Parts: sequence; C-alpha cells; structure tokens
Amino acid sequence: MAEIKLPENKLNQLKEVAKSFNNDGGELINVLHKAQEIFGYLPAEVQEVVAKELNVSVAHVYGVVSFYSFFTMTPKGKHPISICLGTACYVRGAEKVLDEFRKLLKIQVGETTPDGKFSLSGLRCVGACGLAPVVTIGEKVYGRVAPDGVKEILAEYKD
Amino acid sequence: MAKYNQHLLVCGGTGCRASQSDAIVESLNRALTERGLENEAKVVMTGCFGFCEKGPIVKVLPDNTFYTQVTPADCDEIVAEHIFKGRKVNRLLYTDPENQEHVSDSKHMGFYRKQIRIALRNCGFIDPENIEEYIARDGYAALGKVLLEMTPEQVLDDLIKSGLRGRGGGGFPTGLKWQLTRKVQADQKYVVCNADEGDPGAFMDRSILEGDPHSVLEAMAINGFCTGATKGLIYIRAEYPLAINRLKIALKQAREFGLLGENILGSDFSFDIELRYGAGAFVCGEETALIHSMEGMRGEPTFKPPFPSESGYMGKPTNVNNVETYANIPVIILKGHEWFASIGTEKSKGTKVFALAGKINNVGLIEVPMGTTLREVIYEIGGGIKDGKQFKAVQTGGPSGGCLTAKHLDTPIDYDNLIAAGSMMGSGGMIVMDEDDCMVAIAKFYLEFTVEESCGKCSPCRIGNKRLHEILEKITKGEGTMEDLENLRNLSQVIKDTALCGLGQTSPNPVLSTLDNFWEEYLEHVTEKKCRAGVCKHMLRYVIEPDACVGCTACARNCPVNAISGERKKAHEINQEICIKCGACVEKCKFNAIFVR
Amino acid sequence: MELIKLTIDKRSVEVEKGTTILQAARQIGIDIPTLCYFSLGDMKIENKPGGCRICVVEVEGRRNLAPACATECMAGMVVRTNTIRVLNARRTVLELILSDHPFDCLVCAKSGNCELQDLAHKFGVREIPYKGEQSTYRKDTSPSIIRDVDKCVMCRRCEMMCNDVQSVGALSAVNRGFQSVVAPAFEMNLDKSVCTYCGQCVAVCPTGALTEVDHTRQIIAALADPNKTVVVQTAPAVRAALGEEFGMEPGTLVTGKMVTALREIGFDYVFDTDFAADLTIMEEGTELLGRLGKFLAGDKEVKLPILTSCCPAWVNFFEHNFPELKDVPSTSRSPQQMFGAIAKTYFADKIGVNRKELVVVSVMPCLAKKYECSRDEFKHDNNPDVDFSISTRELAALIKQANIDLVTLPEEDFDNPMGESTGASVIFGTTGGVIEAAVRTAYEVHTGKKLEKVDFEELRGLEGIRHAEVDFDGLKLNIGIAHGLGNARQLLNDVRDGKSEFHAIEIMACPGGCIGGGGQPLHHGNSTILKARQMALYREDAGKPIRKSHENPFIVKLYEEFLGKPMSEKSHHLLHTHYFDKSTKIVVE
Amino acid sequence: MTKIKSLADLRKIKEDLQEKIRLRENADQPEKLVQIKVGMATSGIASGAKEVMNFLIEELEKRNVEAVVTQTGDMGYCYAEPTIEVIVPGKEPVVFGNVTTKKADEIIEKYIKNGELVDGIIPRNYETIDN
Repeated sequence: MAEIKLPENKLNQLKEVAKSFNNDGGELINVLHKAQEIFGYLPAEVQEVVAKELNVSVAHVYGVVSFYSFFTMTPKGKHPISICLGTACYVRGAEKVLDEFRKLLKIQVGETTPDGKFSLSGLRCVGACGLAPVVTIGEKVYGRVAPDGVKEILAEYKD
Repeated sequence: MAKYNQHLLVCGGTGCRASQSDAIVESLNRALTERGLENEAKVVMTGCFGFCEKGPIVKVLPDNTFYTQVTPADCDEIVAEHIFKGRKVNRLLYTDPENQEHVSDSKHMGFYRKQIRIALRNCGFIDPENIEEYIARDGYAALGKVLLEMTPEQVLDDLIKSGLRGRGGGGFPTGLKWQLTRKVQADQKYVVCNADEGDPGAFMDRSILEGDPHSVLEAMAINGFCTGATKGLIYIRAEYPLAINRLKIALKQAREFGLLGENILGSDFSFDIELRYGAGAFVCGEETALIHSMEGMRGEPTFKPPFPSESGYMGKPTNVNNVETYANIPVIILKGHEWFASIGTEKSKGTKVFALAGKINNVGLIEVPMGTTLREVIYEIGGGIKDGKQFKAVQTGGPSGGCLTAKHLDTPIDYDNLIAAGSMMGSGGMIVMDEDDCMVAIAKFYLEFTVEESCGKCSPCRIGNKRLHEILEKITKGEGTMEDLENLRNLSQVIKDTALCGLGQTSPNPVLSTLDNFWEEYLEHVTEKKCRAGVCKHMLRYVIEPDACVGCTACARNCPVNAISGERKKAHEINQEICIKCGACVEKCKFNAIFVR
Repeated sequence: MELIKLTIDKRSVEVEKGTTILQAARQIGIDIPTLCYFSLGDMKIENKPGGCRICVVEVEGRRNLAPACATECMAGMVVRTNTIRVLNARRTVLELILSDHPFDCLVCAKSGNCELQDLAHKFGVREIPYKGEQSTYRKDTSPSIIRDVDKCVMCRRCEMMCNDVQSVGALSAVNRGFQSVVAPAFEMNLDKSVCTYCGQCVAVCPTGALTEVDHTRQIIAALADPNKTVVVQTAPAVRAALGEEFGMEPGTLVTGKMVTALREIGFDYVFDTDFAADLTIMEEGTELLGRLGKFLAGDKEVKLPILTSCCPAWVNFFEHNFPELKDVPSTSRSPQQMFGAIAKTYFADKIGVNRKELVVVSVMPCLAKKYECSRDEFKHDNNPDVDFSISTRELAALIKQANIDLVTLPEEDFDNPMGESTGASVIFGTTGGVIEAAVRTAYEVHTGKKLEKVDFEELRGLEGIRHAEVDFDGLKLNIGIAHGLGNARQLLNDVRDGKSEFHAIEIMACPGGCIGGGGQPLHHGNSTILKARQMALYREDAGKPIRKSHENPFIVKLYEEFLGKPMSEKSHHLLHTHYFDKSTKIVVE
Repeated sequence: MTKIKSLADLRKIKEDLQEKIRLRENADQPEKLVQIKVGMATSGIASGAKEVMNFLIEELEKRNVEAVVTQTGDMGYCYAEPTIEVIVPGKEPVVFGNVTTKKADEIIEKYIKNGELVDGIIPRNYETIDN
C-alpha cells in the first residue's frame, strides 16, 4: 500500500473541485487546470489524487498531463518568464532574446532557477504581434524587446 | 442618464492592454472629471481596432479622430485640447508614410481604406462587456428572426447560397456542414466553437472573442436551432485569459437577458453554452482532436469518417466551426445571402480576416474582401516593407501553409488561388518576410513547430517531420548534400500523402513551397555553403581584407579560439576551420578590415 | 444486411456494408501489409488507430492515400493496393519507422517472431536513407515483463489491451510527437504501477518492446548443477499450444511429447500442474461448500460470492483495485503454488532431498506466474516454493536449444506421485474450466450422489461474461464466469455494491483463460487458434478415465499420508494464502 | 434585467438602446448626414459656443434630424464667434457667424430642414475646416 501525502487544505480544495465537476472523468482537463491553479504545478501526488477522484487511471492522467504543454510537473519560478516564439516574433528576433535570457539566467526552456525566482518557457503567439518580439513575466507584457534590453528587464525583479 | 456628446473609444485588445490601455482609460476618466466633462464625454473600452502596430489606439467620436501610440501621460492633453477645446492633438495622429501628413480620420488611412469589416464589425466599436451595445447594433436580431420567422431549412438555404466557407483553414462550405449535422437523427447534438487558435502569428479569433463575444454566442444558438442541438461548447485556449473573461461576462449577460437558456424569445427553442479550455496543443485545432480534448483525453485526431457531424462529442452529432465563421453568420441572416455573395470571388465569398505581421510597417488585424490581392494587402494596407527593405516572401496559412513570392503578389486571395499557389488560407496568419530572412531557416522554423506540436499518433508525422527538420538543420549548418534535397522532397510528398490528420498532411507545405519558390537558396546552401540572407550562422565566413588590415594584432589577441594568425604590421588571416563565428574580431578591428560573407 | 460492390486492384468484390478495405481485400486474397492493426475479431477486441500508415492504399477520387484498416468500403469505390505511389509511400513510412528503431535484431527476444522484422523482410529494405535521432528510454525490468520501449512503434496495441480489454490502466501513451511512447504513469517502472502482469501487452506487441523476463539460463544452470534435483510442472494450457511453436496445427495436444522432451532436457522429475489443480478443487470446492452452507444457514459473517483465486494476474488486479473485497476470493493458492508447497515438503521428504537442493520449475502459459512465485508469502526461509516459472514460449526455446524435434518425439507419461491428473484439472486451462471442475466435485460432496452427466455445457464458451444456474439436487447455484479483467471489473463492481446474485464466480485475467495467456505462442490476432486450443483441452478431458478431482488416487493418497483432509490445519498452512491491499492511499500532511 | 421574452421586445429594446451608440453609428458615415462643426476655441467657449453646441445636439434630436455635431478648434473667424459650419449632404459647406441659440434654431428650421438661406453666412477662407 503506497501512501500519498498532501497538505489538507489544498487536498480538500482539490476534492471540492473534482466534486464540482461531478467526479466525471470527461472533465479531466478542466480539473487539471484547477489543480494547477491550486498547487502551482501538477506533481505526481496531485495526479494520483485527480485520478482517484475522477475514477480514471493515473497513467491516463499522466498521458494527458504530458500531452499538453500548458500543464507542468515542475514548479514555476516566482516570476515565470515566457518568450513568444510565434512567427511574427521569430522574424523579429525572438530567438536572440530567448538566448539572452538563457545566458543570463543560466537555465534552459522549461527550467526554473535554483533559487526558484525565475522560470523560462516558450509560448506560441500571445497575439500581440504588433509588439513583436514579446516577452511576458507574470502578468506583465514587454513588447519590442531587444537582446540588450533583457538585462534591464531582469533588473526590475531584483528583490 | 447622462447624454454624452462625445465618445472616447480605447482599444482593449490584448496587444493594447499590454501597452497599458487600462491605465489610459483611467487617466482619461480622471482628466474628464477634473474638467467637469464626465457627463459630456464617455470613455468606452472596446475590442481590437486592428492597427496593432500603432497601439494603443484611442478614437474620439463623433469626429472620428484616430490617436495612435497613446500613453497614459497623453490623456490629459487629449481631454484638455480635443474634448474641451475641440483641437486635435496633432502629434498623436497617424502620419501618412507617403506624404508625412497627419491623418485624423481612420477612414482616410491606407490601413483601413481597403478593408470591409464583417466579422470584425463590432471590434473597436462597441464595449464587448456590455450586451446592450451589441443589441443596439442589431445583436441577437438574427437569432430572433431565425427562431420566430424562419425554418431551419430556410436558414440553411440562406447559408448555402451565401457561399460562406469555414474560416478555420479547410474552407468547407459552412451551410453544407450544418446540413450534415441536421440530417443525423440523435437524442442529443452539440454545437462547438473552435477557439483553439494556435497558428503562430494568428490572433483573429481571439480578437473577435475579445471585441465581440456575443456575435459568436448568437451564431452558435442559430446553429443549434438549425441542427437540433441544445448544447454549445466553446473550446478556447487557456492562454487567452482576456477572451475567456469577456466570454464569461457575455454568457452571463446573455442568460440574464434570456437570449440563452430556456425558451429563447418565447420560442420553444432552448440553448446554452459552456466553456472548455484547451491546454496548449496545436493539434487540437483539428476537429476530432479537439473533441477528444473536450472529452478529457489526449488531443489525438482520429480517422474520418466518421465525421463529427455523425459521431462527435460524446459520440453524438457535433457541428464544429471556428470563431470567425460564426461571427459572419448573424450578418448573413440579417443582410441576406445575396448581399454576402456579392462580396468576394466566384468560389470564395465574403471577407477574410488576416493577422498581418512580420517585416511590414502596419502590423495588425485586417479584414478584406476575398479577391483582394496580396499586393494590396502588403503595400496599401500593410504600408510596405519595414525600413525600406526588399520584399521577399509572404507566408500564409501558418505551419500548414506556404511561402509565396513576388510573382504571386497580384494573385487575388481566395481559398483556391492560395492552394494553387502552393499555400493555403489557414486561419489567416500572414507573415511578411524581407531580404534578411533565409527561406531555408524559415522552413526549418515551421518544421520545428510541427515537430513540437505533432501528437505522435501516426508515423509519418511523428518520425517524418522529425527527419525533415533534421535534414533542414543539416542544410542550414552547411552540411547538406544533394541527396538530402532529394530526400526532403520525397519525404515531404509521402508525409502529405500518408499522414493521419490535417496537421500532418499539410506540415510539409512550408518545405515544399520554399523548395519550389526558392530552390536557388537551397542549392546555395548545399553547393556553395552560402546563406544569402546571412541568417545561417554556421555558413558565415569572417574574412580579413588584406589591403585594409594594418597588422595591429587586436583581432588575433581577442580571438577566443586563436583562429587568427599573422605577423605584426602584416595582413592577418582567419583559419576557417577553427573560427567559431563569434564576431569578437569584427568588434575589435578599428580599421574595418574584417568582413562577414 | 446491405451489400456493396467495389473494385480492388481491378477485381470486383461484394462485401457487407461496414467492411473495411483491408477486410474486403483479404476476402479476395489480397494481403495488404499492416502493422498497428490488430483484431481478435469475434472476441470483440480490435485495435485500429490508423497510426502506422503501412496499410495505405489509393482510392480513386481521394486527394491522399487511405489507411485500408480504417477506411470503410463504399459502393463503387475503386481501390488500388499496389501502385508505385502506394509502394513508395509504404516503403518510405517503413523506412521512417526503422529509422527510429534499434538495429539489434540479432539479440532481440522477438527476432524471428517480430512483425516489424517481417515487414522489413517483405519490403526488401536493405538500408535506411533517413538517419537521425533515435528515441532512447530507460529499460524497465519487472518480475515478469521487460519494457524496452526504444523498440516501441506506437501501434498502441498494448495500450488498447491494458485499458480497453483489461481495464487495468497501467499503460498509456505519454508525451507527444517524437517523444511519445507507451508507458506507465510518470514513466515509472512497471513494478511500481498497477500492472497485474497479465502479459496481454506482451502477447500483442508486434516488436521487442514488450517481452517476458527470460529464465531459461537459470534453468540450464540448475540442470547443470549436480547438487540440485530439478522437478518441472506443466500447466494444462501449455500442452494445447506448445506444438504451434514447432509448426504443428493449432489445437494439437502434445502432452506426451512434451513430457519426453522435458525428460530429454534433463529434468529429474516431470510432473503435472494438473495434479495440483485437482488439489485446488479439493480445497476450493470444500471452501465453497463451507461458505455456502453457512451462508444458507443465515450466517451474516459469511460473504458470497466466493471468487476463484488460481489466476495470479486476477489476484494482483483485485489487490490493486478492490482492496475492500480482499476477504471475498477463495484463500486457496493457485495450482502452481500448491504444487510448489507440496513438492518442497511432502515430495522432498519422500525422496530425502532438502528443499534448498530441490529446484521447482513451472511451465506456464502465463507471465504473472513469474511474479506470483516471487511473492514473499510463498517462500520458506527465503526459499521459494516455486523457483522459476517459464512461459510456453520459453519452453519451446529450451527444446529448440536442445535440438529436440518435438514433432517426431515419442510420447511418455508424467512421473508419479505428482503427475496423475483428472479431466477436471485439464480444463483449468480454459475459461469456465475451473468452475466446471469445482462443480463436478462439489456436487458429489454436497449431494452425496454420483454425478451422471459430467459435462456442463452451460459453463463453456467464449462470451466475455457468462452465467449459468447449476442444480445441486434442488439447491440452485448461480454461477458467474468472466474472462478478461475488464469483464471481471464489471462483476466485481456488482459484488462491491452488493448487487451480485452469484454464489460463485470464476475469473481468468486473460481472454479465453489460460489458453490465451500472456506466455503462450503468439496468436497474432488469429482467434481461431484460441478456439482450437480450447477444444483441445475439452478433448483431453473427455478422453481421461477419471474426470473428477476427488477421484484422483494420488490426491486421495496425499490427504491420507500428509494433509489429513481439505481445509485442515496443514492445508491452511501450505495451500492457502491471504491478500494484500496494494491500492494507493491519500493522507493529509 | 428582466428577460426579453419576444422578438417584439427585442426590437423595442434595440430601439431604446440604439440611442446610446447613435453617436458612434453616425460618426461612421457622416457624409450621409448633416454635419455641424462648432468652433470651440477659447474665444468660442467664452462667447457661448458650448451652449450653442448643446442646444444643437438636443434640438436636432428632438426634431428628428440625423446629424453629427462635432466641435473643432479656432476657425479663424474671431470677429464672428461663435461660428458653426454646416454641411448638408450634397451641398457645399456653409459657415455661420455670431450664432446664438436663437440663430441656431433658425438654421435648423430654415437652412437644414428647408434649404432656405439664412442671414449671417460668412465667406469661407478654407476649403474645409478640418485641422
């Protein structure tokens, strides 16, 4: 018998969510969205609970989680950085901007800095193509970012 | 209720909000209050105006003044000068790039002159969070007409005659699609709106949902009436928080007004809509994959037939259309199919929304009649190529489309012409490229996208696209062979011929179209190891011009890999075998003696 | 029934509406190659994701090629299965699949029996023009099954078996695109997952991605060790399938030849698991009657139905999925384990060998048996009752290694005392057989009358879930039978919800029972093979002089000399077991 | 909000609500409507231009004249403030000087509705006064 440990309040929240979707396996993706909101990411334990609550296999849950790029099994940084890699941003130099972030933060796409401050991800077109290349940090959107402006942007998040 | 003499419309699309349009609304309101004008002028946050290049946009009515790139700091001046004194703030007006004159009325701007806005009719005009403004613009009148004055057959007949084709990419006749779902007998049917827009560089669906959500809700209800469905589902990208929020508000208001729910407008038709969230998988734009995703599964497509119209969501007949398609429908009902069919070309009726982006002056969202030429779009609406560079190609149809060249500029845009030219309409991304873009690298960029977004179910797409990408990678590194070029073509054709779904079947298009249209560039990469655009880093050669080199040794001292040799006061040389193309030597050379080839 | 006409390769064919191009082509002898497609037609097991694209054909009027396995015939359709376009596409697709596949065919467990290898051979592939990154994954070895998913071609057959047929849910496609592969949750090892080791994934895998753990080397080592006495037991279903590995007709019984072969290989004693099956009936039948008697007398403590427990994958299944019901199944050990326990006590004493020097090998149609014999509760001082369990396929490999021609071998009899068996025990190898054997004995014990008609046709068949009423001289017994864990789950849900009206239920994890076990020669989707094996077992039963377990003279003797009576203390100790809760519990921090 | 229960209700509500955005609708196609620009420079405001403008907006609506009333900066006729420019569809623009509410009333009734000329027209020194 294996045991899964999770904090009580979050676990109860998750169970409530599952219940609000009638514990219906067809609502898996909706439940995972909510679960990721509650826990910040979807560790194996959370997926086990979701599987149990929705009465589907945990392999199925993982199959779904690993399919969709929106779901993550690693905690995001305090300031999640996303670089738009849509075509409009690409032709306006997004790749160089991404390289600069990688260089300065010393992490790859999909990773989080050891201090948990920043995480880096690519994303497909936020639709602010007029501002290309576009970078989002948390809720904030930076437009027309140049590689040499990256340092300055990161400096805003000193603390 | 205050009677406003002037309206200030502030663009509330994602792009403009990213540039503080929320703060602009606040500042405008504050400035109005300070001057006691709060009852004279009303500030409205609308959907996207389309002219994203110059955002944030503030439009003052009734004199139609179009202010561009407004900041919160400009608001006081707009109120003090324009609203209070009636004087336009010239420095915020659009400047015509041709004659450097200020243009105040957007109708006189090249960007808007050729546009006809049907799907975008309310974007940038109404407050999307206020159903009353939608109703005032004949909103839900089409639904009312359909429910109380028409039969489903009449509606279908109208739609079929209108010639409307699906705006999501394939271009299947919308009326016929509805008819297929109608014909199937079932106890439950579903209406689905595909709002999982995932083409990199396309954002028209999001703009419609942000700017005019009710038009989609209304059209879905009309579909429900025609096909016999009582439930609607909108499958929307989770990455579109603003659109989701506006949809939620719209749904709530529509229910409050009784325009969704039981017995709509006193008829015996009941209909309601739920939201379903995508989770970041491009393939979910394919309708069977989308349906599986809504059922809580991996978004893998399945072989058609059966089509969703027969067996879709939960195995029930399901009609799937995309956002832009739905947005056209209420207008067609109200204005009639003759009106709609009078716009466009013989086989492609109406208008199409494009997201114009890339190396172009006027980036933005445009809606033009089918049949408009690429030249009109790029040069008249788009204002030409940025920084006076040379036009090279325009990519349409996103990862499923192809790159068209100067010889296609006068091709009227419609479904069939684009396919004949080796591209496709797709959802409407239009990316303009200039002389600085390497077409091999562009093909590689799209393949990288496809490789990342392939669901992995069928072997041609899972492995074939990976191999295509690897061959392109090899070519851009200067290691390509003529055999690679042959393999590239054969593989592309086989993938097109054998892949399971639309994503796989169209994924080689960027390769095939660039092979066809830019064969010399591929040849140069392979035989001369040369990238004419200077994009493929591995092919750059740093060369010291012996006549210009004075032998100062600065370059040699700064080369991190000691690739530069030469005696003092004599011309130096770079060993290409060792050079890592870092460019440090160019920076250090005071005599401009080092060139990149 | 609507018939439609179409043309395939210029030949006209008439088929039922709903027929696929692949089926129609096969009707007229055109063999379109397939890879992912798999069907056990009349058992309603089908896999046609249309993913591999090997079976593509040209359909007139269609823009692209159509997968023959998934495309339904339409009236007037014109199909071409061998144009240059089709051949080039198929070949290219196969080359792509091979470009992401290891080239270690020489040492691959599936070599010679691999569907991908067959295709490469058929297409005459000599080199792969497309080279690039190959997927690499960690190799995962569990007690029964080895996953080497570098060899996975994403046919999804295993996923279909594990989920749609077995409802186990250990496997799912994970990741996407080039990284996609079939794996347990979190790509954890199989032994940490809910896998029951039923081995149905292995039974359908077209390549070497899923294979059994091979114990033949250890067995050869034991046979070579002069200090060891090696005994072997063979399960009922093995004799009905082993011949297939030697080119014999499916359904050929090779019992005697198999015994001779085992002796030639060097086993000191060749015994029969059937003997232990008779013993199982004695214990399980008695347990059934005991529980039934108490239940009918109104004892509220007693739970019915009683569930059979001889299938180890089924035991794993309820331990993971229905821990709350772990007191419901019979406590009787499986025949394999009963055999081991008796061999290492009663028999070891008889021949004066220490249990540590006695090596018990079982030949099973099953992969879960490998795990079963490794369970701690079946060990004594860390010495397992059954040392090694090998599959029918492994036995065939052993025989071939020993260059023995099974086909021409003379027939010999099992050794005694653990080689004698009845017809009742032979049918353990098919769905419905265990309960039929139990009924034969329980009837006579309960009524004290002689059973005239031994064959219970109502319990036989291949329907996934069957039920029958058996009249015990006025007492009507409701009997349920399920094979395939997905079917079992349905019956179990009813038991859990208190809705089951059965007195006894037989459950076998594999479709068809042990004849369709995960360790049997690969049937490649041919369900007539399963039926032939089933018929063979009923034939063997019918031909046996003794057909009721309690009449087996050596069983009678075993009780007299050693065990006393069924359910005795000694029986409890050696022949019964208990079950564990293997489910995942969620606790708060 | 109470539910809309019939098509007639919907149409009625639409009529009511249309008022709210009529300004925007009209602004979209001013060439088809009567366009009035009120000079609203500092001198204009001082001389009562605001009052005239509000009068025009209210009265035009009351009298069912579809019109777009906008304000503009200094027209350059400081001697005749407040000034207004009126464009009736299909006609040349006409500028009136020293407009009071009374004068405005006359302009609506005579010039706009019936096409009669009214005193106070001043010669235009611009092709158009759009700045």
